[in-house]
Amino acid sequence: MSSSTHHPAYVHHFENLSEQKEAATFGMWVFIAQEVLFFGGLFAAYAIYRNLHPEAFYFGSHHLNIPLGAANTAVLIFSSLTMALAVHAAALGKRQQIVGWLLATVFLGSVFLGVKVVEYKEKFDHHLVPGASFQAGQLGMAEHIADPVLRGKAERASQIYFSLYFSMTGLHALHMIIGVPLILWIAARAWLGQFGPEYHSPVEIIGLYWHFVDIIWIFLFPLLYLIPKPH
Amino acid sequence: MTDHAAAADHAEAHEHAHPHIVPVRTYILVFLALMVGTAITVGASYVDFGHSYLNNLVALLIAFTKATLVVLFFMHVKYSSKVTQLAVGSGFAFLVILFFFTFADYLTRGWLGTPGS
Amino acid sequence: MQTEVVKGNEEAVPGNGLDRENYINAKHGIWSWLLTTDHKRIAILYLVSITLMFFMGGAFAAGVRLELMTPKGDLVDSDAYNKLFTMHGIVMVFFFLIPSIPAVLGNFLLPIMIGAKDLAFPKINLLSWYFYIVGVAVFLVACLFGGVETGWTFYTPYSTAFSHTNVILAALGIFIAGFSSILTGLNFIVTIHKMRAPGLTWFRLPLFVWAHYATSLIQILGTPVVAVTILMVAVERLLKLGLFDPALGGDPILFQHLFWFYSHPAVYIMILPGMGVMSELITAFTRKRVFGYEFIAISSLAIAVVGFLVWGHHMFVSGQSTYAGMVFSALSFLVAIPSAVKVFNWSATLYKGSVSWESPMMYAIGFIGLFTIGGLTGLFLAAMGLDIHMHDTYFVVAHFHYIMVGGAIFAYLGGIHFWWPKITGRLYPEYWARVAAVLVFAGFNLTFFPQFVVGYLGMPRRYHAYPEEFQVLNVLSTAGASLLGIAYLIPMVYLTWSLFAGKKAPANPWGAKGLEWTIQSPPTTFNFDHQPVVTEEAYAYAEGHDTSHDAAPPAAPVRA
Amino acid sequence: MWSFPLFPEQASTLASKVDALYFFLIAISVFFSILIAALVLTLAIKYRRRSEDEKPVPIHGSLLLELTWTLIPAGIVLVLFVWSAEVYFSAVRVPKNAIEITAVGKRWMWKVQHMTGKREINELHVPVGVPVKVTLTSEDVIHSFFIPAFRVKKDAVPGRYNTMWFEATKIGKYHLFCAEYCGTKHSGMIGTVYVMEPDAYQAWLGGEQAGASLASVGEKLFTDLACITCHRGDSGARGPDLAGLFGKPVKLANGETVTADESYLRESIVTPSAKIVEGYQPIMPTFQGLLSEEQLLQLVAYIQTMKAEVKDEAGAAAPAPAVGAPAAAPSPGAR
Ligand code: HEA
Ligand code: HEA
Ligand code: HEC
Ligand code: CUA
Ligand SMILES: [Cu+2]
Repeated sequence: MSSSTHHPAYVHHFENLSEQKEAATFGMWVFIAQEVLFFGGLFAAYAIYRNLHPEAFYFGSHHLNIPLGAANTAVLIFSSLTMALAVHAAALGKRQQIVGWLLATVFLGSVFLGVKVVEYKEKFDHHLVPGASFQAGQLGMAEHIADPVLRGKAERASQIYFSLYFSMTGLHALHMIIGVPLILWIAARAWLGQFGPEYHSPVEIIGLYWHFVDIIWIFLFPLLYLIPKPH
Repeated sequence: MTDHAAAADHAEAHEHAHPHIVPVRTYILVFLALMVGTAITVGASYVDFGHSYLNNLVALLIAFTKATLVVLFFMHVKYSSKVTQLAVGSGFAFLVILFFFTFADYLTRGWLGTPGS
Repeated sequence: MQTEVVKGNEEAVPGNGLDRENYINAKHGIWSWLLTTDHKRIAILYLVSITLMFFMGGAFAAGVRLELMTPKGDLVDSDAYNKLFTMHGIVMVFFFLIPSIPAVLGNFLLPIMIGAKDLAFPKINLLSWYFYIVGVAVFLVACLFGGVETGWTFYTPYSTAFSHTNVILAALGIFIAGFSSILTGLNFIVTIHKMRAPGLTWFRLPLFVWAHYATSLIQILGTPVVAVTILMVAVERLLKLGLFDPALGGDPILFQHLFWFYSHPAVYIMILPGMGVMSELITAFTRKRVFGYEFIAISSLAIAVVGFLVWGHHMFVSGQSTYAGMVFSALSFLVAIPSAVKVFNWSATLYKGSVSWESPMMYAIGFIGLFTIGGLTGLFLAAMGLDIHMHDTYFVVAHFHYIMVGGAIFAYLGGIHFWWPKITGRLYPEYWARVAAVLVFAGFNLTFFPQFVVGYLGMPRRYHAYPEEFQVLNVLSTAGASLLGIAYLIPMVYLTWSLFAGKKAPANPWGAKGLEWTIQSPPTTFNFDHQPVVTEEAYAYAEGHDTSHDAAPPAAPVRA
Repeated sequence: MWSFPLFPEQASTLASKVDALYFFLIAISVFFSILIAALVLTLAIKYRRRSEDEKPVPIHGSLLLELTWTLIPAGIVLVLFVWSAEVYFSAVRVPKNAIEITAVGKRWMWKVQHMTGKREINELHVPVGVPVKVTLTSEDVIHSFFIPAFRVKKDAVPGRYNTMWFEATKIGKYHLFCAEYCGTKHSGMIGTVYVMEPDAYQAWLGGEQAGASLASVGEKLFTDLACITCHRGDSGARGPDLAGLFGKPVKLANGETVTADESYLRESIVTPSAKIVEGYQPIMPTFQGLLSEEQLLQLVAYIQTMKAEVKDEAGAAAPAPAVGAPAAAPSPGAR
């Protein structure tokens, strides 16, 4: 106990460093549980609306760029790996490796965000952003839905699909945008040699956060991009 | 990149807070599994399983598997304490509640022919 | 606390820490408060801000009641009236009652009760207060620029497409304050799991802690859903997304599902901490271990979990499916049972106790009665067939005020009085406290009982003007509200006065059990000089023929 | 002077059922409230502290008691649930022989239409002893149709149709409230329900029908909105001739054929671009947002009568256009 209460990172109100570390990790998990429900609200809205307007979602999804989405999924999974390796390196106290893997994670995260920007721009150019300038006409429903009344319904509802698309991916991107500076901060601390086998909670909990953001995308990708034709 | 023996050594010397250091090989395997999963998801979306429900089911099953892999290995839940597993589980359980009861409304609306039809 | 006479503070009181170092005099200056990470100081920050919000919400309520004296809408115009009740509801729910007991009493006491020096994440605790204050500020800006008038429920599409008031700002204020609530819950959960003193097993925890554990669960798992929902409303208004716009195929009822998924469990955020306070009060003022400890502890969890399964009872006439309605109705009845278990166990605790009628106990006894009435009228509403008639009438208004004012606020006031000596190191004048308790009780019943009657008669809520035959009952209600308003001011006066002139409090003025009573009043910054070790169950009062209990106080080292 | 009622009138078949449940709940509540109040007060007085060092008797629990006060309330709520669900079902299950009325909520009024097309605002005339089904929707926000004397209430939700029913049992005048907050004049959105003898109701229905028929209002709209400029019915018109259109197949520009029913007409007016008639340009402006649901009903009714004018054949066409309501409105409830 005495050794761990003399570590520079130790905060007095914990009994010892290991209690402190457990609290930090557990705290992050509780936070993630909270995040699950935060995204959950949107996922529930998605599920209900997709159930009410299957056609709209199908045609809407066909205007997403599947290759880009798939590539981005790979990038993000890769970044999860580099993050896991950073935590691994921290547990072993390999300073340069921690920094290296963290920077790799930041790089991959930025690639992901960059691709996202390209995708968003496409939507803007095609007037697929909900609001006054939204044009459902080019979703190509005309050739497929014979009944004009149904088609009208689907075309209107396709705005809901894109609203959800932007809300969900936007919120996800926001989480990454918050994550990147956090990782940089952790990398800087690692560079200063603040982490080692004794203590590397910050690396670990930021890692948890990053993996969670990855998981959200694992669901977003098939749900938004790969919608099968309803029948 | 890391050699195993050192990792194991270290884990022992260390106090119980970190009961387990996952070997790098596990990480790589998980990573590969995730990549394969992604590929299958994309591939499966071009296959018509006869009914769109089946397509959805396949996509979701793969997503759940991938998420579980990340949670268990990348996030170390496999090696974590019971409380942590409880926290993970409860987040998910309450999400299920949200879905279940909301759909309980939407899917049964037509039954009596009362509201909405 | 037997005497009301207040003498000078000359003589030293054992266990009083006002002249020694304590958390209040440990540091000085405004920044030592605004940047503090001491859970006790943060509790004080909350106490001050929440009290302000209470009186603000009360002032809005006064406006509502004054308007309703006469059937015609003659005091303010209808837009102003709609803003009054909306802002009353929002302030009272989101900025007063939800943070009240957890953020003030919970913050102050929870670490002490489990023998810790602080919460697990003191900085996050401070951050949560800042979230709260920024949320309040944003909401106040919304009020200054014309207010909101959507009702506290923000139903779509009224809130998204029709209201011309500051919905976005108000929603943002609530959104931000929501994170304050989430972070408080997170801190509590981690603290309770990881920082209990040696020997303090789960079933030795004070019931106050159990109640806060259950509350935190709801805060963490419910609040994010309403946060994202309210965010959707704001964004939809801003960018015309159309998520709830029926013209595009959006469904306004989906909003209600998402809203009530949180907001029903939220009512248990408001009452569970009060129930925790109740358990402490009842045991302390009967000097007896609580009856059925395990049942009270587990029922808190049961309420928290089952409380998540009943939200559709707010939507029986919305067009929700009949079958879903039935499920929600059945589960709503079910959630009444753990509440009933608590009520009966508290009552049974009195049996063969040593009951003293000091003011906190008066609030506690008031709580039992009023919560019972409030809860039982909840059963009327959970009965689908009846709710068709009662939904959105004053019966509902009376129901929730009975629980939220008669229940939660009574518990809050009882708790504030009970722990006041610990928090401030001063005693308050007991005589005035009893007068206030009686007046609050009388004023409360006069205000809200008539509303049950007028509600069943069919008077809809949120009505600025109403048919004449409802007037007599409304006048009674307004009269009661005036009494109630005055009664609330009395504690403000004597509690403030006691800060300067009250008698010094000893470490344990009530002879109560619990770690918080073993340390000096007010406590030092780190609460304990030595890590306390717990060897006994909670509420181990010295009781009659069972001599084994007489032996010793809890093994915590007593200071002073 | 002041009337000072303490209990609402019972004026529907449902009222007595609801009230019976109400009284049962009151009985339970009074019983438990008094039980608990008496228990707490007697105990608190009987065992009040008489000396500082008295010791309470250690009684810390009893499984038997716990079970008692878990199971008895559980039994009671079970009864309550079954009973209240039963009442609820009788409130939602519409009898087959109900006459139909539609009510549209609009800030801040109730617009009611009877089967014959007879309309009224903030008033509702119904016959006594006859089940009445009300189909509800809204033009803007959610409202709620509430008649306390009948113990009925249902939300009027935009974009979908909710139904409710009642059977009045007593002739008289009753309050009709809007119970869901809907903005500034929510409390002004009130009306009166008149329960009349069936004969009187029939007479009232017939009374002024000719004067205010849907179609005639629609005809005026057709001119006012300048529909007539394009749909003139001569060869130079820019839009198709609408006379005789109703009920006929229409060939569309994309080769499909649809039948011109009410939904089609409504759709044509609201979103003309959704389907273009063969041989015409998509120049018709959309009237979405410019027309109320009511006005749409009127226009549709008028276009239906245009058929009768041209082809003077037996009136096998549509019945009274008022009720039944357009199936074209987006109806998320329909799964
Ligand atoms: C702290 C707040 C709080 C609490 C604890 C509760 C508790 C309960 N509430 Fe309440 N409720 C509100 C606050 C609260 N409510 C608010 C704010 C609204 C209105 C929201 C709005 O629209 O603005 C509302 C509205 C509301 C409705 C919707 C009404 C409508 O709009 O049509 C319903 C319907 O079921 C309901 C039911 C219940 C039930 C069954 C309980 C139960 O948990 C009560 C359980 C307690 C008891 C039953 C008493 C103790 C028992 C005994 C002493 C023994 C005897 C027991 C039996 C025989 C079972 N509430
Ligand atoms: C914690 C929650 C809480 C609390 C404490 C209160 C407290 C009070 N409430 Fe509130 N109320 C709600 C939560 C709460 N309410 C909610 C959620 C709604 C629904 C809103 C909606 O429909 O959207 C509501 C709605 C509501 C209505 C219905 C409005 C309507 O539907 O049109 C009424 C009407 O009587 C009312 C009255 C009161 C009164 C008289 C008090 C009293 O207890 C307040 C007493 C306090 C004071 C009066 C202030 C202190 C004294 C002074 C500042 C001195 C000066 C004053 C006088 C001399 C009178 N409330
Ligand atoms: C600017 C000219 C113009 C005006 C004004 C106009 N319409 Fe049209 N309308 C057209 C044209 C052109 C078509 C055929 C192309 C199409 O289907 O959109 C049409 C089609 C229709 C149809 C479908 C007819 C069919 O044969 O299937 C209906 C019904 C209709 N209009 C009703 C109305 C009503 C009611 C109004 C007034 C509220 C109105 N129109 C105003 C030009 C107009
Ligand atoms: Cu319409 Cu309230
Ligand atoms: Cu509720």
